[in-house]
Amino acid sequence: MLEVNGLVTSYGLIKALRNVSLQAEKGKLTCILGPNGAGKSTLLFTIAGILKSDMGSIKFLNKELSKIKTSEIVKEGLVLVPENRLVFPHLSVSENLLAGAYSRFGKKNEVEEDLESMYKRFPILKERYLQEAGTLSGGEQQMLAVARALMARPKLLLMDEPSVGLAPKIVNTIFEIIKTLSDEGISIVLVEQNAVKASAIADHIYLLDQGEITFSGTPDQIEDNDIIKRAYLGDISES
Amino acid sequence: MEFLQTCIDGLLFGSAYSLLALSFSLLFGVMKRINLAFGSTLLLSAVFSLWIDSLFSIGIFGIFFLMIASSALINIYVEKLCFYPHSGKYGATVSMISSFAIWMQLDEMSSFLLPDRTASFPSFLPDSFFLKDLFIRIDQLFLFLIAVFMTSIFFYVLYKTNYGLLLRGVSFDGELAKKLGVNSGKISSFAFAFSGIFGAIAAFLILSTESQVTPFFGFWCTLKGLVAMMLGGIGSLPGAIIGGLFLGLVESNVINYLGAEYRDICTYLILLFILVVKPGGIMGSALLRDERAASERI
Amino acid sequence: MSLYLITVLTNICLFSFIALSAYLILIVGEVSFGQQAFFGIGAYSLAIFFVYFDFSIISSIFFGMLICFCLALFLSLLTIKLSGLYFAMATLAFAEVFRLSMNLVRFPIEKEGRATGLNGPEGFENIRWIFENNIDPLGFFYITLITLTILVISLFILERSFIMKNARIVGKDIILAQSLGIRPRPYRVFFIGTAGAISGLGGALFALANTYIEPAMFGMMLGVHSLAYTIIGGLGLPIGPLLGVFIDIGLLESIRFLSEYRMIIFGGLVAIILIFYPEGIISPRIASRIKRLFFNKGL
Amino acid sequence: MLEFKSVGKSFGGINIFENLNFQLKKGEWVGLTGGNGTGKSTLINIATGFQLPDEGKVNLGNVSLLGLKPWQIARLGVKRNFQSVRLSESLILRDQFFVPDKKIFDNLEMIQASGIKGFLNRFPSECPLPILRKMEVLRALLHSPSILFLDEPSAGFSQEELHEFSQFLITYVPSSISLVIVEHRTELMQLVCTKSWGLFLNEPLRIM
Repeated sequence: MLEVNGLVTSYGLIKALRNVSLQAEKGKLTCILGPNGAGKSTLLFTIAGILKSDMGSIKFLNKELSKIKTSEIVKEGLVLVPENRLVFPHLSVSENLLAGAYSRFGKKNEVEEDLESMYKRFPILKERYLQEAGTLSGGEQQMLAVARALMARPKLLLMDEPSVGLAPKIVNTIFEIIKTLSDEGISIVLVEQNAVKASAIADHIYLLDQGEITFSGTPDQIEDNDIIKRAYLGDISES
Repeated sequence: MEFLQTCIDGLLFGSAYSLLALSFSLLFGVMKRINLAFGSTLLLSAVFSLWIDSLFSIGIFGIFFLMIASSALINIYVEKLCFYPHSGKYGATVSMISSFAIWMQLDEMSSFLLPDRTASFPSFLPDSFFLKDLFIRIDQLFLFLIAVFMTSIFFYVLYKTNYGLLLRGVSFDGELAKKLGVNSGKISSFAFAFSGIFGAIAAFLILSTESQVTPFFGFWCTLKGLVAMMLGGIGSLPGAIIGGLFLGLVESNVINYLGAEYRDICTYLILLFILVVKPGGIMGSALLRDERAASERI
Repeated sequence: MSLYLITVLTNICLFSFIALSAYLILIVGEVSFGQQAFFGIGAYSLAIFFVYFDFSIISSIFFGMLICFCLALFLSLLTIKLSGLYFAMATLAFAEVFRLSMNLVRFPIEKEGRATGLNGPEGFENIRWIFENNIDPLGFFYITLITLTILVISLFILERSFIMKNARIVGKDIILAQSLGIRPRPYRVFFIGTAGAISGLGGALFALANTYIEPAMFGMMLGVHSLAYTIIGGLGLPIGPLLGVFIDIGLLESIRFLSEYRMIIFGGLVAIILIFYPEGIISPRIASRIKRLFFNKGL
Repeated sequence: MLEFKSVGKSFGGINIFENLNFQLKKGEWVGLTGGNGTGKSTLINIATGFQLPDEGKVNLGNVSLLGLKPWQIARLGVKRNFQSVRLSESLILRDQFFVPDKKIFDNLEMIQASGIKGFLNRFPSECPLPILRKMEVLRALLHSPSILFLDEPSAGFSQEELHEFSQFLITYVPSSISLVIVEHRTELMQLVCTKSWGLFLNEPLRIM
């Protein structure tokens, strides 16, 4: 459903993406692995329209996205869960969720329904719905960020390193949540450094290094590839 | 008793300052920018409405609504010309200067529409009454009540509506809002229009209490709004209200005990003092800290 | 030259001083809404020293500048922790306190049969140095022009020194400055102080040219104009602010058919110029290009 | 010569590191690596005075760096570059050394050999990234550092550029200077450093 072709993006002088092509299929969990600085976040930002690409095309459900604004892209159903569990720290939990549904503000009932279903899915958020989001723990903030993205009723969820900076136990919980979402049929593009955890749940894996895709295949294939294994699965940033 | 009377006068008039400071804080909260053309927008909208009234006699309510509409429009003009094009590190300074230039422009337009320098402004309820020994002007009381009412509407819009939610989102973390696909350009236009509407109502109330409009009104609005906002604490909405009331209290007491000519001097001395001693204003220093934190992120 | 033209040119020179003072403060990264106060303090100090105490004109100007320098130093130390809007508002408050206080001070005297001296809002009349010395408008224009030229040349010399280079880095990127071992605060304090003195010099000349000063002349309008001059002129070279003054006073005010709409045009023009040249017409980048052309050091 | 003693730092309730200990000796070239959010840049910021640790001691020789301003620390010889290239957009490279002209002339050979000379009259936006990174290192070198921190110097480099940069460091950074290269890529540090350290979330510094 998402098709990226020959994408080139620069950060000022730094060429962060050099000719990246990939595909994400409907209902599948596509994972982009790579070390820090490989250009993973840049890739997601470019897909989400936050960064403009220099070259290349991004097709989503046969619609070209590379020239339109983020607000339009969100309306198309591509929603980003930003890195570092970014929530609005001074807004309450429920307000954070509502902010996620802003593209559908007209349909009040629908939004209310979604809010209820989010509370059902993440009971901890219901307990804290009046609390300022900044007071939540790291794991809870990550859940809130995911729930906020779901409020936009995404066709494809772009997740940027959901496990960064979280304690191992909570990382497990977050990956379980991602797995559940994927099993429910939500299409996800997941960007991760945590190769072991991510490859355990992914349907398809891309390896990104220095702004280039160096590997594409299923998790089984990656196990066979010794070089990749040493480069990423044994990476010291994975701890 | 005299002190009480002075304080009541001060609070009643201070409520007008609060409204001005709220309009300022709204923009400062969202855009982190200062709109120096704010007061002259209000002046131009008032003068323009009076001019239309002189041609078509639209009546006091006509003036009221025309002021609101024109002020919102002029504010959007200011936004598109002075704020929208400037972003980045120096954007804040450049747009401040740019809005100052537009201030000049709007003021000059006002003086074209107001060749006599002063014009009478329609007022209502010009009566006063005594509460025991306290002298209370009904229009000032009315001003105060409307100010309270307006403030509640302000908070309602900001805290209970979707646009208010997005506005607060953008003001807390514009980058994140952008990542979520919030159209921040639209939100900032909305903020400007809203601040224009709000300011126009405040201006209408003040002008009808004074029952005249002079070319200095724009400058006066900008300055009092800015000072009240700085006194209360930049970016804090309760701070803006408190700052406005505080400014009103100080001014009426200074007028009473020292004389009218000392009013502004004391205001500025207090402002200078607060800036030096507690730069965040009366209501804490949230924003000052945020700015520092941002500059520390290397 | 017609008298009108001379007056316009003299005004351009006089307001260039306050524009240059705004320029120096912008270089160290601050915005001052209060340079008009130093312009006013310079003017009033000159008048007081010259009229009350019969100082010579040179020492009157000198002491006026000295007072401005010291007050500006004091203000910069008082506001050492403030920056951005906070600093701008503090300078505004300072300037307004000065202006409003001058409204309250009355100490009129009579000198050679003429009323003079401090007289609240009615101003300070009869600062008659140019009449006493038979200086015609053209002569006075040359005096201001020469003073301004000396000032601009010294700023150009300063421009080549490490002081200015460091100050620019402090203003542009304080973090980089610190990582290079540059101590930011002395630059800030020194530049704000010097800016005060330069503004005071302009004010002193202004008082001589006008022979009459009143507090209303030193309102916020003057201060923010000086900022606008510098911002549209550009922060690249000391002639930037002069260009800004020239555009406003020289082009708009003096062309009669435009002068009626001067502020409408100037206001819109500044806003539009800033869209296309957010760093001013002579921006630091353009200044670098000019320097690259002229001073290729053989590297 | 530079010593961190049980240094701790947290941001908004999240612990970046606690009880961080290490010693950097004179002339030692160390690579420091670690994942996102493990506080690599924070470590540089603390060492150069841009941030204060919540607890612990930071000493340079016998001098405590705590409470010193960044410019004071810089004058003590602790220099750094920045992750985002910090060069002024409006100045040509030649004007960005911020040392007296004489010093530039004295080091002209080095500037020439490192390939920057041709770019001295250009604005940063007209130069390729490796030149700018070298420029930052050269600028620090002209300010005679005793310790030099390089924050992500090879981000965005291709393989060839990285090798060229490592050659540049080996050739022009005097061996008396202690060099700390902070990166999450390990190639550069493998090429130039004699030692490497790893930072992990909530764990003490690991020597590898």
